[in-house]
Amino acid sequence: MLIFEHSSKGRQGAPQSPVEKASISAIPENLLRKDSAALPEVSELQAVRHYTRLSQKNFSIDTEFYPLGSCTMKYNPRACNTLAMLPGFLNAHPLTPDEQNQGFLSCMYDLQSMLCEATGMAAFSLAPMAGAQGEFSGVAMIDAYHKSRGEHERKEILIPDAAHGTNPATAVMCGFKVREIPTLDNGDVDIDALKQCVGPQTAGLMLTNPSTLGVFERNIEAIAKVIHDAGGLLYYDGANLNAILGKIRPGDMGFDVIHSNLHKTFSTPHGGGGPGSGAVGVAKRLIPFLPLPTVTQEDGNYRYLTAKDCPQSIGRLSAFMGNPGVLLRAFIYMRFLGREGMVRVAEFATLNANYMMAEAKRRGFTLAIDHRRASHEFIITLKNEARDYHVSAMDFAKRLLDLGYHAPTTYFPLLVPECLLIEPTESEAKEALDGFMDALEQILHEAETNPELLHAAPQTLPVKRLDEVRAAKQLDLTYKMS
Amino acid sequence: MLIFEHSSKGRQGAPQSPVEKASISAIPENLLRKDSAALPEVSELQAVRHYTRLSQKNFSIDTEFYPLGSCTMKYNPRACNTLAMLPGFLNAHPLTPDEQNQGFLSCMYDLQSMLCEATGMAAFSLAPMAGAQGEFSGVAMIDAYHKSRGEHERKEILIPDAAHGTNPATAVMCGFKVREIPTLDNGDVDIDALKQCVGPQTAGLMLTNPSTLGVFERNIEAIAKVIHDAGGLLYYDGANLNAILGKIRPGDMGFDVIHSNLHKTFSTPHGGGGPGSGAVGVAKRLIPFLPLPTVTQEDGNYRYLTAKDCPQSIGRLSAFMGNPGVLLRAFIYMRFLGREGMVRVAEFATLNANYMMAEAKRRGFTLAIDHRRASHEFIITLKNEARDYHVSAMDFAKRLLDLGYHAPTTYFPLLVPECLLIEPTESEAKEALDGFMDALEQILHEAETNPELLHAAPQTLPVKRLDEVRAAKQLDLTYKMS
Amino acid sequence: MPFIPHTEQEITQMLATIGVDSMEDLFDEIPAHLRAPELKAIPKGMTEMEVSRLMHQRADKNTKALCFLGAGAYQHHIPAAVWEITTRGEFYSAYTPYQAEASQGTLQLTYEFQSMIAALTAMDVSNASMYDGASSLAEAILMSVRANRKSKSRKILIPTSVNPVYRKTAETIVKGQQIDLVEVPYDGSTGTVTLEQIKQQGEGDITAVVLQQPNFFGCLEAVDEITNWAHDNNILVIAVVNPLLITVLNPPGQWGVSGVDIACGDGQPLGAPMSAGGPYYGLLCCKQALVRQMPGRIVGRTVDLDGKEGFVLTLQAREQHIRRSKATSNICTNQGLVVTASTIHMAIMGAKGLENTAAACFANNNLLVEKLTAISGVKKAFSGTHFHETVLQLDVNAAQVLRALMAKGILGGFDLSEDYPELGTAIMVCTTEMRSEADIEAYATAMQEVLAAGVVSAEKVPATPEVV
Amino acid sequence: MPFIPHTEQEITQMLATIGVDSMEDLFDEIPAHLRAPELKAIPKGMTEMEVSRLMHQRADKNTKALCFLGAGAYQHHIPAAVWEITTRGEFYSAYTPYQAEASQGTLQLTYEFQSMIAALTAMDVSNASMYDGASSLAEAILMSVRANRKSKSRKILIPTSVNPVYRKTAETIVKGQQIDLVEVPYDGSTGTVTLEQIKQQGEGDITAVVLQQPNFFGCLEAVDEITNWAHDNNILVIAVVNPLLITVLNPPGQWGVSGVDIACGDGQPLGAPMSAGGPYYGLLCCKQALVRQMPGRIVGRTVDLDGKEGFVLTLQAREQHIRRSKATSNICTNQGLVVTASTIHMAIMGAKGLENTAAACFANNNLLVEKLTAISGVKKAFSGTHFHETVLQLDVNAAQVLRALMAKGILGGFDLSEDYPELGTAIMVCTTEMRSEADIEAYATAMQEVLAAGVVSAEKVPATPEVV
Ligand SMILES: Cc1ncc(COP(=O)(O)O)c(C=O)c1O
Ligand SMILES: Cc1ncc(COP(=O)(O)O)c(C=O)c1O
Repeated sequence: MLIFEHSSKGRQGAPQSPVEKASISAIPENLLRKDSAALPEVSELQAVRHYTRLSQKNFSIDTEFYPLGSCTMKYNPRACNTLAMLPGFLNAHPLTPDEQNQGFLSCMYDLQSMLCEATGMAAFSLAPMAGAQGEFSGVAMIDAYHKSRGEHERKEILIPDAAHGTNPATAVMCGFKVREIPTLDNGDVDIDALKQCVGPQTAGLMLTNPSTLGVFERNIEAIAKVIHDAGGLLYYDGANLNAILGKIRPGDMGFDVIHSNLHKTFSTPHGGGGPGSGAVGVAKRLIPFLPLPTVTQEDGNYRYLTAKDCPQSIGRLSAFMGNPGVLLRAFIYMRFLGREGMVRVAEFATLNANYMMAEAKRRGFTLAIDHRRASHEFIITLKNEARDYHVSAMDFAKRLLDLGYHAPTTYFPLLVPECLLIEPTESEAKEALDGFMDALEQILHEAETNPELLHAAPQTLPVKRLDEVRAAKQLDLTYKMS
Repeated sequence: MLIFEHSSKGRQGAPQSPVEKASISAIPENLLRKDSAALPEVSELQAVRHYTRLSQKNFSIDTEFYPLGSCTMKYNPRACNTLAMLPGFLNAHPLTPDEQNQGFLSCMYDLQSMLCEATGMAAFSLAPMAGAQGEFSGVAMIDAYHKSRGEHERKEILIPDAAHGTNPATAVMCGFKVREIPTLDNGDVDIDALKQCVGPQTAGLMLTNPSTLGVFERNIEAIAKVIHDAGGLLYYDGANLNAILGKIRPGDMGFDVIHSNLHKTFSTPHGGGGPGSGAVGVAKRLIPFLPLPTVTQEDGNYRYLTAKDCPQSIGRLSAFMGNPGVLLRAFIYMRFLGREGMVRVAEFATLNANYMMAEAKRRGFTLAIDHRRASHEFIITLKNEARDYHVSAMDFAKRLLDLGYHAPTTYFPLLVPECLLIEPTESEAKEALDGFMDALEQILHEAETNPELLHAAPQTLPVKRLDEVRAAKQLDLTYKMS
Repeated sequence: MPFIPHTEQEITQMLATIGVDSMEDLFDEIPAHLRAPELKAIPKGMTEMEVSRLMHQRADKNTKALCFLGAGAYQHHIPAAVWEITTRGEFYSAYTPYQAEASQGTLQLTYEFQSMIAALTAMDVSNASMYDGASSLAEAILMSVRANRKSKSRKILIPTSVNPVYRKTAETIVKGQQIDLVEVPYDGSTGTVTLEQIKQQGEGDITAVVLQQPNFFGCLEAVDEITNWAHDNNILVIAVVNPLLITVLNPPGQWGVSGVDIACGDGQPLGAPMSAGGPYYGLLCCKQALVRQMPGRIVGRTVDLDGKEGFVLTLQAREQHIRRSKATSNICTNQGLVVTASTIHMAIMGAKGLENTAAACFANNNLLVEKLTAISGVKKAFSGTHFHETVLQLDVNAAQVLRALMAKGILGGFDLSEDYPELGTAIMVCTTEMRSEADIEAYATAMQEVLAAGVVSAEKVPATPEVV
Repeated sequence: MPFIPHTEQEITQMLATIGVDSMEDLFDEIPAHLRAPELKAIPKGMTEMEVSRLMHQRADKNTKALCFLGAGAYQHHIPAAVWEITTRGEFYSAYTPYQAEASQGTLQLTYEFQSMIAALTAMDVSNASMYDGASSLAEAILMSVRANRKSKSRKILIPTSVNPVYRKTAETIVKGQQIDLVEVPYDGSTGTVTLEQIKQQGEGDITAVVLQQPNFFGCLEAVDEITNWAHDNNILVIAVVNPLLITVLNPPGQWGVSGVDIACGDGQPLGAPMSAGGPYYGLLCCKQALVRQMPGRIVGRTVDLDGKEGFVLTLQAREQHIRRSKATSNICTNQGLVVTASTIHMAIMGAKGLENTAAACFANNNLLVEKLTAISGVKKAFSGTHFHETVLQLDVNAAQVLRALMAKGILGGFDLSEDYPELGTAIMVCTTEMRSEADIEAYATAMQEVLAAGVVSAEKVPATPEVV
């Protein structure tokens, strides 16, 4: 039932607003609204009950194991939420004079510094509001850099075929042409192909390392050399930073720009779709181009750097500075972990992934890339099962839901057929991993003996399998109250 | 699965305690614990997940209509929770010097004053921690009062047979003999019987008005006269205060002592069993006996009154003063409502109950007391259905759960066979009342056509009907970790 | 209308269904001359915005001083997850789990709570909570009287080293039932009670003896010795414990040869904020044999129709709603939500976490006492080991010193002069794991300054009224 | 180990299953010489108790001044229920609802959100959010370029009365795509843009015109007139609105004869705390015909196998994960949790509640402006109606005045000197429903005192760096 269907004309969720409507008759009649907006009219209890019950219809980290590959669904410490919501932060107007905003600004400055150290970059801007905006800033900086050197012909961005969709979409948004680089069967970038693609038109390469195939790009130094020799820059898509935190740093691998999805590696919640943060870090030569604002410190006083301070900046990405509430949560999380905790993240994320991969193999699954270390995630391909039993990765995914597990990422990366991209994260106990592997094994058995069970899944959730085609064809995007 | 079953030896919910255990070797060996307590060893995520999922197995006001008679399950405004948990309150040590505790004490003083006004009593103590402790203080004050006048022979408390179990239990705890007074078919106390019971041994009468039968005691003045003429005092069990708030005050009806369940009338949450508050109010002559501490005010300065100030007090009921967090929530709720809101509580609670009663009758149910106004609650008796279809009030209750409604109170008051005591409260919308009545009607139909459905209910909850006999016979009260 | 969902149209429909003309008609059974006046002394209603501002203002008026005060309530760290989960609507706004199938969340959690508390205390069973530690002691005493069938005296020995407000509360609650609380003085040099003193008061038929560990002064009692003596004399032993500290101290179930009979205490240190005095909860445990004498709710594990594990309220025949005047107690509503928090707290902390916390409290107190007694005019009142509270003897008026410390932002401790006049000018200082070395240093500096500035001597200044 | 659940024994077992000897072996594909050093610049890990203390200290350092500052972020009352429900684990810790059947909570809520926003704006459809109002304007501009097939110019008219940071953000985001943002100056006496000025810049082929209502100065633009003119000339209209204020102001879907084509704005006034700048969210709505040009996620209602109602992400072929380089935008993660809060906020407030709130903002601003302009040296900069922000002309240096007000606990408004040097010494003051009469009085008094004390005149003092 929709909240609108609980509505009853004339009801009001008092006592949440001034009781009386003040006069607005001073406003010219033609600028005033004629009718009230058709919002639901419910009591506070009705709203609380409705949304509490809706919430129960979600899977989430707090209720289920959620091994969604490339998404790093690790535990979101509750303290990060509580402390980021202290009144001192919540009531801070974004344009508060810097002197009165020192508590907040000091956290931001420290966060920038910690991110620099963790990634080996020279400077960070916290302005990007999600990974995709981080990518945007990164690519825009690459553009600005080349232009600042008069190299206006560099209008091509190279992207491996395993890359996330945001990579090509971003490059195009920044006005570049995208060229795809193939991946070898062992998961590494095809360097020969790469070499054939670079040239004076090359602005840069966007790379995820470990890649979205769940393996570490072993030839990273060679790749960096190819790109740099061609005059291009190296962009690091930090979505998979969790795998290498404290073990190897993008800056040390030769990357010139990176974004870090703080809502992945640094555990800010995903909130059913966001908000996130795609903080962007750069090597020294790109510092002047960082998006605004950033925070600096002089004699223990913190202040925002703005366009006046940074005339070469690519500019602003939002009205203020990114998503401060998200940034605070990341800052708190990093202070929890400390330098020693960072390394542990990578170690246990990798341990969990490799353990599950070993278990998957033992239980008869086909790995997309065998005989390699998994990073923090790995891929099962169900192409054989699809062929033999006519069950799809989608069927496996839906059946997992019935067994109380969120499904892994399916059908990404695109180059692996019928794939499950599995990322357990470091915060999950062996118990959860084993339970999940048992469920997968059970489904494998069911696929053989009773594939209908998979096709008909899910059965135990609020709804059965939903008709996506109908959704796209008979568009119903808003409820209209009568 | 129990939290203990998620335990793994050597795991720790860091980072929640000092990492290292400081030396305690200065403590004599024989006073030290030999083994670690067998608590579960789980990660923070495991605990969060476990208890989040457990919570989802509860019905609650926030998720279901919960018309539990005599319990006043009204909406618990979330702001009452948020504001009572402000750090200024949470971090206040109970023995903070009064001068440094003015914020909290002023709330308590105001709460006392508002309760006096709402009930027509001369003074209030917030010390009792639940209704039962309120009753205890009330009866102990009656005792102290009589003793202070040398009337040591008053050792009998009169209690109508419809009364809540805490009434007789309390009287006995205070050292009194209990005498039951019968109730007439129309719900009123049998005054003739009452007259025959009073005498020089009478300490007082405990009365709930409106009674637990859901009707207003019309002869209250006559009853008061009988008791007072006999030298006894009148105790008001305020569990049903919601029905008459702002409409008629216990003090004006002639009651000498009352308790108010703030966790009912004043909407502090019930928390799955508590905590509550049984704030106790008295007429002037009983003020000296009020339990400690209370809060007084002199020139805008608030302070606790203690034994020194009140030598005749019955004393303390707890280490500090009742349940401050609960008291704060009640205070906030009362400030929300204000004087005009109080009256509305009674009006709409009564409207809802009478509407449901009319609907129940229309839909073929038998009312325990017909041809009277319902107060804030009313009773259906299923004695006919039990006779004709062999279904019990319990069966109805369990079937209601399947239909998404919490069951009304069953088998109380004891004198009505197969009863459902239904209390909707004022905060429920007509929509919820109608939905519930539809469900009841459906069940009535099922009782006739398919009683098995009732006997086998519930079917849609985490467990089916539970074996209470086994629970009491094969006692399993604690899990022992191996 | 705040929290009232009715529209005008619905009201009209409903009145029509009922068959009355107006809301007023619904109250026509109430004698007109008794109708309430307008409740003038209650302010007008407020919007949430206004209420919120009011409450922020009031909360801000309360002190933010560094807390070195204990005496029954302790400032411990509570993981943020604890109350975030506890205040979820499904826990927060549920009633007592009378409909078991629709309350498995609360019921299973309570079963886990009972199991954890039993594990902590090393006792056989725990109930689902009492109001607080003080009232729990009262119920323990009543329980001991019902349980000790060999004793007819209704005499309970209670050392004066037991928390004074616990003793007062017990007195209030048990006095209606002709129970005699016999005080046993503590030893002035050790701050603990000796077996000799107990024996002296304990001539003849005694029903039970109460022992607090650590006692009110933070001193450690000789619990084994006294427990054994009591059992040898058919006297039940009631332990009052701090549930956090028994993660490192010998738990009551292991005192002496056979453990105590009943253990009680306040659950506050396990997840309840100080919150101006509550809500906390009383824990109450006993030996298996006494379970039918237990007051309050108890949850049991059982199975459903399909044999699946489930949880119910059990042994309800002890309780007032079934047994009425013959119930073990009148308690009905207990402290469920705080129990919820406490269970989550224990699960997150684990035994190891609680042990480390307790040990840190102890170490911090040693450090504080060392620093304070290094100041001239401050010395320990009692010999022997203290846990996280220590009584300090001052040369000058305690209330004055505490007030001067407060002016420096330090809540310096508990003034003992009213409850223990024989101690003269003594205060009790407390440290939890929350007090850092810097905090302790700050206290020591402040004390130094206060004493150096010279407070008026003890005789001249009347003690300020104390809240006890 | 914080947030890592592994025991020693489990680690050993797992390594054995993998077939390696140590954790280090898992990283043997990483070139040894590239291995990271110890991260010295990152402090050591802390316990929650320590982190909590640190964060309280930092939060306390932030000001608690009375806020009269707006300029794109507004301090509104948010019902406590909003964030208590929003931060429930099931909303807080879920990912984007890719598995629809396991995400009906988020999906249905988002569908309700889209419906509410469409109702508020009177537009046909809404997406599931953009990052914030400023970036949403940028996406609206990109969308207009894709949508207006009749225009080839990629020229967008944008009045300077549109929020300057919105204009700057749009510039950053669209500049890679050869789009020309043509500024249209506002009228110096009214603070609004006139149709004449627009026409003047709008010669030839124009793709779209942007209109903010109320505009950055709080002034009301002649939206009907301009919308009609634009449509007559095949120019799309992009509205930037404050979603709270359109509960009383004519919503963009009803501007002119046929309503605007695209509406955007910042959702912050509908349930997001100011929070130092976010997270807020960008709203983005359009006419039905443009829906396939919409960036970002969209939820649709559909049915399951049994024909039961359910919700899914739809029109995904617009998005980067399907369409990659041909997507309508690169946006992936959006502002879901704030959308959750905002939906609950709108449901609890209702249209009536929001209207009353908006009207109170307006009334409060009138009162404030009346009181401030009664002070000599303060006057309104523009004629005409203002909503809840008003530009005031001062005689003296604005930065100095604001600093002096701040010393009195008043965050007095926005200094316009950097963005609008032509206005000289002007500030913009804002009131929401949160500012009581007493607050407004306090501001007036403070202003009086500050001006009476005499701040240094405009010429002499260099403006302090401003955060814009
Ligand atoms: C590899 C990769 N790159 C980029 C992104 C985009 O990040 P965001 O969703 O924060 O915009 C994602 C997110 O799923 C990702 O997995
Ligand atoms: C009529 C009546 N009296 C007394 C009580 C006891 O109140 P409490 O549970 O707060 O002790 C109740 C509670 O259910 C009740 O309904």
